[in-house]
Amino acid sequence: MWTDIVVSTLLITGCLFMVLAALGALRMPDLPMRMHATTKAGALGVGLIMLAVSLHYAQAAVTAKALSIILFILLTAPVAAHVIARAAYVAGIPLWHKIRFDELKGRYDPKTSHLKSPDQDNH
Amino acid sequence: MISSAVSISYFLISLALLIIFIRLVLGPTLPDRVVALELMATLTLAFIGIYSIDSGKDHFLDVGLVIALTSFLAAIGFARYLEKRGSSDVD
Amino acid sequence: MNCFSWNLILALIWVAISGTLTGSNLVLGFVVGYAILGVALRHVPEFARYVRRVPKVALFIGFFIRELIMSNLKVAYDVLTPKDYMHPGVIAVPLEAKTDAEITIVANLISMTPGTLSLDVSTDRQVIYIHVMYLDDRDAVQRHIKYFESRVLEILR
Amino acid sequence: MMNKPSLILRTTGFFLMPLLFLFSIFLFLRGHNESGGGFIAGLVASAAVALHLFFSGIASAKRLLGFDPRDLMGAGLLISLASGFISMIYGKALFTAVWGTVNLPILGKVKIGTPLLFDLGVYFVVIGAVLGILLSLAEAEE
Amino acid sequence: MLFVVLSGFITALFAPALVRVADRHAGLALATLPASLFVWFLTLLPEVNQAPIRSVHEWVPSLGIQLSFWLDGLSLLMALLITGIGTLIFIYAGTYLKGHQDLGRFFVFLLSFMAAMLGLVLSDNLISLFVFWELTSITSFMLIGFSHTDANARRCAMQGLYVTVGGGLVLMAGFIVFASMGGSYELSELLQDGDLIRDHGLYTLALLLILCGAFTKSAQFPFHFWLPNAMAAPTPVSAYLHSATMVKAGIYLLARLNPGFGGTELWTLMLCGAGGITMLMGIFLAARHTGIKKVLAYSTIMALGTLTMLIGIGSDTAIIAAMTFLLAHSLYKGALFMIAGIIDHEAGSKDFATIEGLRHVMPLTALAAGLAALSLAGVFPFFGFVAKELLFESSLGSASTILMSVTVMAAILVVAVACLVGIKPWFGRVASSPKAAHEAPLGLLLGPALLAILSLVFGLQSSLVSTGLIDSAASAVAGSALQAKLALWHGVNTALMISLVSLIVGYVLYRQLDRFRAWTNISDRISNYGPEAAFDRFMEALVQLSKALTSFLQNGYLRFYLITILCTMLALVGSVFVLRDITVINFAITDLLLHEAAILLVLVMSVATAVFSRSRLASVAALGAIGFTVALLYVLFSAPDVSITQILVETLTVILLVLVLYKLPAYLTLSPTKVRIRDAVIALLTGLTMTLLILATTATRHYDSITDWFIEASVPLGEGRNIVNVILVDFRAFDTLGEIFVLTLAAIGVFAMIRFRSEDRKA
Amino acid sequence: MRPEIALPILVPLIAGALSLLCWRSISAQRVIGVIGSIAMLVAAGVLLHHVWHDGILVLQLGSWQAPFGISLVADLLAAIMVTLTGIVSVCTALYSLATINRDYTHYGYYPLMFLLLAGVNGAFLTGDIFNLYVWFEVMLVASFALLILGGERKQMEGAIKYVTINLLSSALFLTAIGLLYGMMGTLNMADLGQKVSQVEDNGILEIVAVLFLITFGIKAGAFPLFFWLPASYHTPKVAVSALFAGLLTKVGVYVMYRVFTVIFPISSTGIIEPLLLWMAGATMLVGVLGAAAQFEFRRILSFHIISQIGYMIMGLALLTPLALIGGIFYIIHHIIVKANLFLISGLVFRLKGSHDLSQLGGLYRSHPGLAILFLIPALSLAGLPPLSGFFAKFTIIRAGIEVDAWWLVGVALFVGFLTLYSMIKIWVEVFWKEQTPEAAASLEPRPGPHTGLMVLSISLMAAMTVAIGLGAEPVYLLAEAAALQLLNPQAYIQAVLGVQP
Amino acid sequence: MLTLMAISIGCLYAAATYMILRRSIVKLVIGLVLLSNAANLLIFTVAGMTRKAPPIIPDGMMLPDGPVADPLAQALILTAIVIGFGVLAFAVVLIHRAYEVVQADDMDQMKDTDT
Ligand code: NA
Ligand code: NA
Repeated sequence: MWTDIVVSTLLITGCLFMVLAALGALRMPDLPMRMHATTKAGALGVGLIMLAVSLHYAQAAVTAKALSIILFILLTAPVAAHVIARAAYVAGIPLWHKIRFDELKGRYDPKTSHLKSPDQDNH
Repeated sequence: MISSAVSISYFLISLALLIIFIRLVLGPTLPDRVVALELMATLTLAFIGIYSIDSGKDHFLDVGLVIALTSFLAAIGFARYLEKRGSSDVD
Repeated sequence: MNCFSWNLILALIWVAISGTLTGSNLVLGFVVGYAILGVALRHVPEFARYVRRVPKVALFIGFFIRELIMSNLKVAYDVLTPKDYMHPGVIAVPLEAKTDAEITIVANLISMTPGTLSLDVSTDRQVIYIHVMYLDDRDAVQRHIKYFESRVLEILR
Repeated sequence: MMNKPSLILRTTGFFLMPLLFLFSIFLFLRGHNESGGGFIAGLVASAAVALHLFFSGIASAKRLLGFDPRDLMGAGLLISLASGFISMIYGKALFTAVWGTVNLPILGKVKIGTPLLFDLGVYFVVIGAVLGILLSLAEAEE
Repeated sequence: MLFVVLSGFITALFAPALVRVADRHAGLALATLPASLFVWFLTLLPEVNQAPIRSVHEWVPSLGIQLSFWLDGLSLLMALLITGIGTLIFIYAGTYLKGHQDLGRFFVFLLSFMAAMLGLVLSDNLISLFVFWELTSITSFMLIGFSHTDANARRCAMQGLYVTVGGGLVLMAGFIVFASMGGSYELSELLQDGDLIRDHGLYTLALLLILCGAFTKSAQFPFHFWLPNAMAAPTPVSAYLHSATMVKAGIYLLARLNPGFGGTELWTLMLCGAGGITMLMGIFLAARHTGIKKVLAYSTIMALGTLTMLIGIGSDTAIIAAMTFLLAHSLYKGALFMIAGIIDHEAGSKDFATIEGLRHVMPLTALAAGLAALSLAGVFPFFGFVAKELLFESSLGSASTILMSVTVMAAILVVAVACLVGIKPWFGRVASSPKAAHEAPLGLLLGPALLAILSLVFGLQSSLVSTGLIDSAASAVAGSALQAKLALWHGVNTALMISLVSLIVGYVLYRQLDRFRAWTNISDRISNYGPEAAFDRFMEALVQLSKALTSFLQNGYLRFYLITILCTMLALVGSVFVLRDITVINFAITDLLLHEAAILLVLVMSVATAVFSRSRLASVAALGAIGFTVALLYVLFSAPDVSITQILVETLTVILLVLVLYKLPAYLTLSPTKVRIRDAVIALLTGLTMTLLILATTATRHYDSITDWFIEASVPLGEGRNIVNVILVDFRAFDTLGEIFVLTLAAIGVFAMIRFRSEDRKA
Repeated sequence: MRPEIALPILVPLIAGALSLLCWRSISAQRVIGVIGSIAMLVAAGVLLHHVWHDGILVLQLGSWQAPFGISLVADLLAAIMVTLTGIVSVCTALYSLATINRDYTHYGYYPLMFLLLAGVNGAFLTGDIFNLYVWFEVMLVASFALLILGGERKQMEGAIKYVTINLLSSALFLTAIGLLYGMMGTLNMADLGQKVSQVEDNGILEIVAVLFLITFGIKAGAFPLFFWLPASYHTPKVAVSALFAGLLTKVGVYVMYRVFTVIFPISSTGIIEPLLLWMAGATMLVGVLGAAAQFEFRRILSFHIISQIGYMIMGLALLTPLALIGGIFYIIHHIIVKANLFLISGLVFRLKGSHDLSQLGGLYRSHPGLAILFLIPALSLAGLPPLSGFFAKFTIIRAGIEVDAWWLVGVALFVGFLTLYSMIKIWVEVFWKEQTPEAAASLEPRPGPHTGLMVLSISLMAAMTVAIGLGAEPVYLLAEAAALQLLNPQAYIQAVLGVQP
Repeated sequence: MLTLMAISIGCLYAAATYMILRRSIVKLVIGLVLLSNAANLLIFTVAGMTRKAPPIIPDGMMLPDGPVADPLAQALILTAIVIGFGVLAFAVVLIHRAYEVVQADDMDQMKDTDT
């Protein structure tokens, strides 16, 4: 009974995070902010659902699979996010017009793909 | 109890799927679509999680494992495209 | 990592002598092995550090999950309410992490917490460029990230 | 162009790639009883090399592979074909499965048979073919 | 007899070598073959007069095709002509083409022709007859085009081939119908009961088809035009093929079939009609021409028409007349052609305008020409006279005024033509011919001289040929025993009177030939719309039609091809739907689950995005979305392995597309709206068809699937619990084997496409 | 337990895999090329011999009883087709030694060739409809790759059309298989045949039959589905064209013969028969008119493939024993003749450096032997006696006359006439005509090694053409026996399923 | 469900058809992807759709516990997917090469071989 409640809660919470991720992706004004929403909320949502799965089954094999899925998501999601965000930035896709700082601006040389740190600005 | 939770979950995930699909269509730029696609993969994963509770068959988690491990490759591919192509064709 | 391998070997031996290969038994073996290491080899500096690090990992995981949930909620609020609260920006944060592995783990963990997203590391590995969603106070954000990084490095080193 | 792939991608990739390979072998071995098998495993292994290709370039991917995809394809094809002929030794029709049990040191009694050999051939061919395609394309890109 | 026929083909194989060895005497050496065959046939004469000789060799018995030969009077007459004139032609050709670089080839084809011709006249089997028939067309083609570097020769050769082979194809159909009427392919069996054939429902069809073949081969109107053009061949060929032998193949066939097909109204009408027109038109055109070979060619057409007409009349006299005329014509026309060749060879001209007075320089040739021309004109006591008398008698006997008047007109014109060839080149002043003319060497002279002399000898002593040869040939044609009483002098009768008048009028006409040509030049304009022009237009139109049709169909537009295929599919499937009145009954949506519907909705919308997006990367991303939704469907309906494969493949596909696409330009809207609407309609119809098919199919499950067996056998027999995988690697491993080869092939293909070129670039 | 049934598939598969493994060594691949194709021919010959003596042979692969496993079935028609494949492959392999250079070999010519052949033989021998799809794809992808080998622009253009149309055909085929499986629950052709014959109201089955007809019509190059063929067949290496011309379309025809006798006997499916008749007539006519419009050696030949396919379909459509015999005879004749004509075009190209008739000329004078070698298949194609084509055409036309299919007979005769027209056009332009001085100056011969081998393979095939003509009886008997087997699908079904149906 | 599935598959076929009729070779390839998906789904649907019953037999059992989805159809689809992938990979590289030699993404500029 308790397991069922926990499982249900985890499931629904996870799904709510997924909806949140989707809404975020829809509503946020520029790419990085959409990614803030999707990457993390998505990962969290799936994590919760997988926890629900492992609790529901309460079998080692299933738990191993569910935890592996969580692990894999945690491993791959940030890389994917990073790679897309970097590529989008490099490709010159504009950021939101209300952006506060852009300390990366002008420090990337697409020809050599060299990225300067602020210290190197003088040379 | 579980079954109603599952039903609600199905509903929510379907909702999320429809919402993110709008982003996929709207874009406006390629990375936006890729982000949407990535989330779709995650939603598929969530679907599979719910379904394996719903069906009582854990075989479907294998599908989830594969999605979890490989879906980011498409994103990397798209990113590679973006870096090669530059801003000339990003929508 | 050597010490971790030792611990793992102990766990496997535990499984072998108890004759049941299940996940929980393996976990049990790991815990027993950890206890043995903590008691028996506490004078070996390497093992001592290992023994101290494991609980830190556990603590960090707790910290990370809390961070994950809190900032997710923050974003959630922003997403769900019509008004925009975010003040995004890209900032350069000096890196303490030196090796590839360290930098990557730090960067990925930063990416995994809502509100921050690692864009890239400068070629000279001095700074990491991060896209931040709530950049009300640049220095506060940078301090927070530095604190986050130090906790990660604490475990790694 | 993408002379230096991002440090983050490279480092994570280096970690993920063996994981993918491991996963691939796992899928291959259990394929006869659970989801998996030669195709799926082969595709995952190719995905691993594709990942390597993305984070460290063709030259490195080729070095990682250590052999020409054509060799792998040829070997896989021959293995699959050979598995079909084994039954001939036992006087059975072509491609008749021959099963036997072997005692392996750790795993104990393990059933092996020509279908598994066949699946191994499939595994190799899928890796060889997908990599052949990907590497050629990547090469054309440069 | 098989050997007799084959000997020509076999010798042909060695002809080039022989020419190389024997050089100038090759013709003579090769002539020994027809000569000995001639003698052999001659010795068979008495035997054939007793009963026809038959010999059978199996070839394709299952199809009723055998090499069966039938030597009766008719075949023997033809065989003697073929070998006899053949002998002379070989000798003649050896000299005529002496030193020609292609002499070896020439003899190859000439020998092959002779063998084919022999086979044709000896065949009892319809199909073997047809085989030889076509072989004569081909060898004739090769010989007409002997001067193949000359565009006109090529054109003429092609024309001759198209007409004769075209007719031959129809003839084949006719033969098949004929055989189906009588249940056999053997002429000797088929012709045993003529009434059976004449009363058969397929008689008309068979007759018309066969006549088409015979008329084309024998240059009957309206197929006559190829024959004068065939004169592009070297003269020995014209003399042999296009005058003495091959063109008579059609006549031979008519004569041969007379016992079975002859005697009906249709037969008489067709043969007399075509023959009469051909006769008159042939000789009319002969008189109008000034080229010596053209004149002879048109007079040959006249002779062929005459023969056809005679067979058409079909009375005993007519048949005897036909056989006599056949022989007579072969003799004098063979001679005249060879003489024309001599004139060309020695004087270097073929035009009557530039040759005159040659009797001074080549008296022997002139003499031979005179004799042959007299026979042609039908002057007493030449063999031609005998034939002409019989011709008049036959056409009088037919009691048809039209035939009679046509015959008389033709006879008058023949005289004029005979004068043209017998007088014009030889008398008068010696004209300055392009070459300094000399008397012909013996090799050239022998043939015409001998034939001319025979024309006289057979006239004087017609019993030499009448009994044994002509009467037995005529009997074979009539199908009953006939006695040919050939005589020079029948007393003064109508025929003789007509003959006399025609001679006089004909000579007068010869004197006025130029004026005659002027009067009749209106016919030139008519001939512009004649059969030849029609044929040329037809061929031209055919090529134009081909070009138009092909550039319409094979127009290079892929989408046109696809639309055609799709529309064909839609039309056919749709018509079955309608014809078989298929009503779709499976329309259950009660078991619908919301999330499944949502997935399908996303699937459909992703598809729409993939199609309508203006950005190709968006399309690719939509493909990814399709991949995930489809994979989800596979999961929801219990196919985990398929789902995994789908995801992996989709991921790799996206990677591939992305790797490739960055080089390609952005989408452009290339098609106008109208086109897009048309395509959309086709697409929607295709989709609708598939939807209906699925619904219809699932509503009509006839049998349970064999799949239960796999489920039960998987563990005990397949040693595996993942049934899908057990099927893949064991139960249906052969599919999988093919599949990995497909992957290999794709990889090799990709590899080759990319690398092959890149090494080119390096080079 | 009759491995010889599988050998015509397995031998080229093994040879293909081996030559792929030997990609580094050109000479090893060539050796495998020759030995492999000879071995394949031998295997095929043995199979034909056995089938002739023992009747229909069946191999249940993996010992799984039909309809559960995959059955390989060798009836006479299949054995004949496999043998013809062997013959064509040996001749092309010899020819390839002379014309396929290092680069082509290095980039997979031999593996592709062998796998193409394996696909072809697989399609001939399989008794399973889905397995047929698989071998179709093997054949198809091998042909894709062979088509682009060389990488010229026209190859790419041709290949795009070829690939797209053939993939459409594959998709339709797969669709049809899916629908059929859904209704009948089985994939084994014998099992399908047995079950289909017991279905009363088979309206939807008829639609499936129509889909099959369209699929195979595309493969066979029938009207109005042939467009991929003239778009591409003149673009690859001549040896490849010859392989394609000889074999690929015939696979489509063969499968029509198979499916429309075993699974959907024409007589029992109302719409198929008239469709086939119209298809036959239109294919003959459109193909031959297409050829008449062309002035390029290989394009003419390509269009003639289409028109000749019409005759073969006519043999099936008339469906009398004689018609089927004629159709089979036609296939036998045509495979050899058409492959040979393409090989000859390659030799002409080597000598003169062009495929364009207007540029060519003078070969009768300079190469009389080649002229004869051309005339034999050319006249045979036109159906002139006593060559192989005559008997083929004669049998079919006779069959048509016997069932009063007059318009079709008329078309067949007319098409025969136009075929002659095209062949004579080539003859006149390439051999008789003198080359124009401009053409002679602008073209260069493409000298290469081993021209003797090219002549050898051409001569071998020409000799076969003559032999089939002069020795038509045994070939006829073979075709007759094959046709009788086709007309008695019950025997096929019984052989495969092993039960009295 | 079947009806909706059939309609969706119809949409896939329609979209595929529409795409292969376009002049752009990229669209052509996308059409081919859709086409192979459509055919696979069709087999899947027509063979009968079963929820929650993958054709995998539990460990230690001889038969699955209850009816399962049609494994044969799944095996066929698997084969078809992989073949489709091979073919598609080829087609993708083909358009890439075609674009390189023709320098256009327009089928209308690729009609010279025929005429
Ligand atoms: Na963050
Ligand atoms: Na599998």
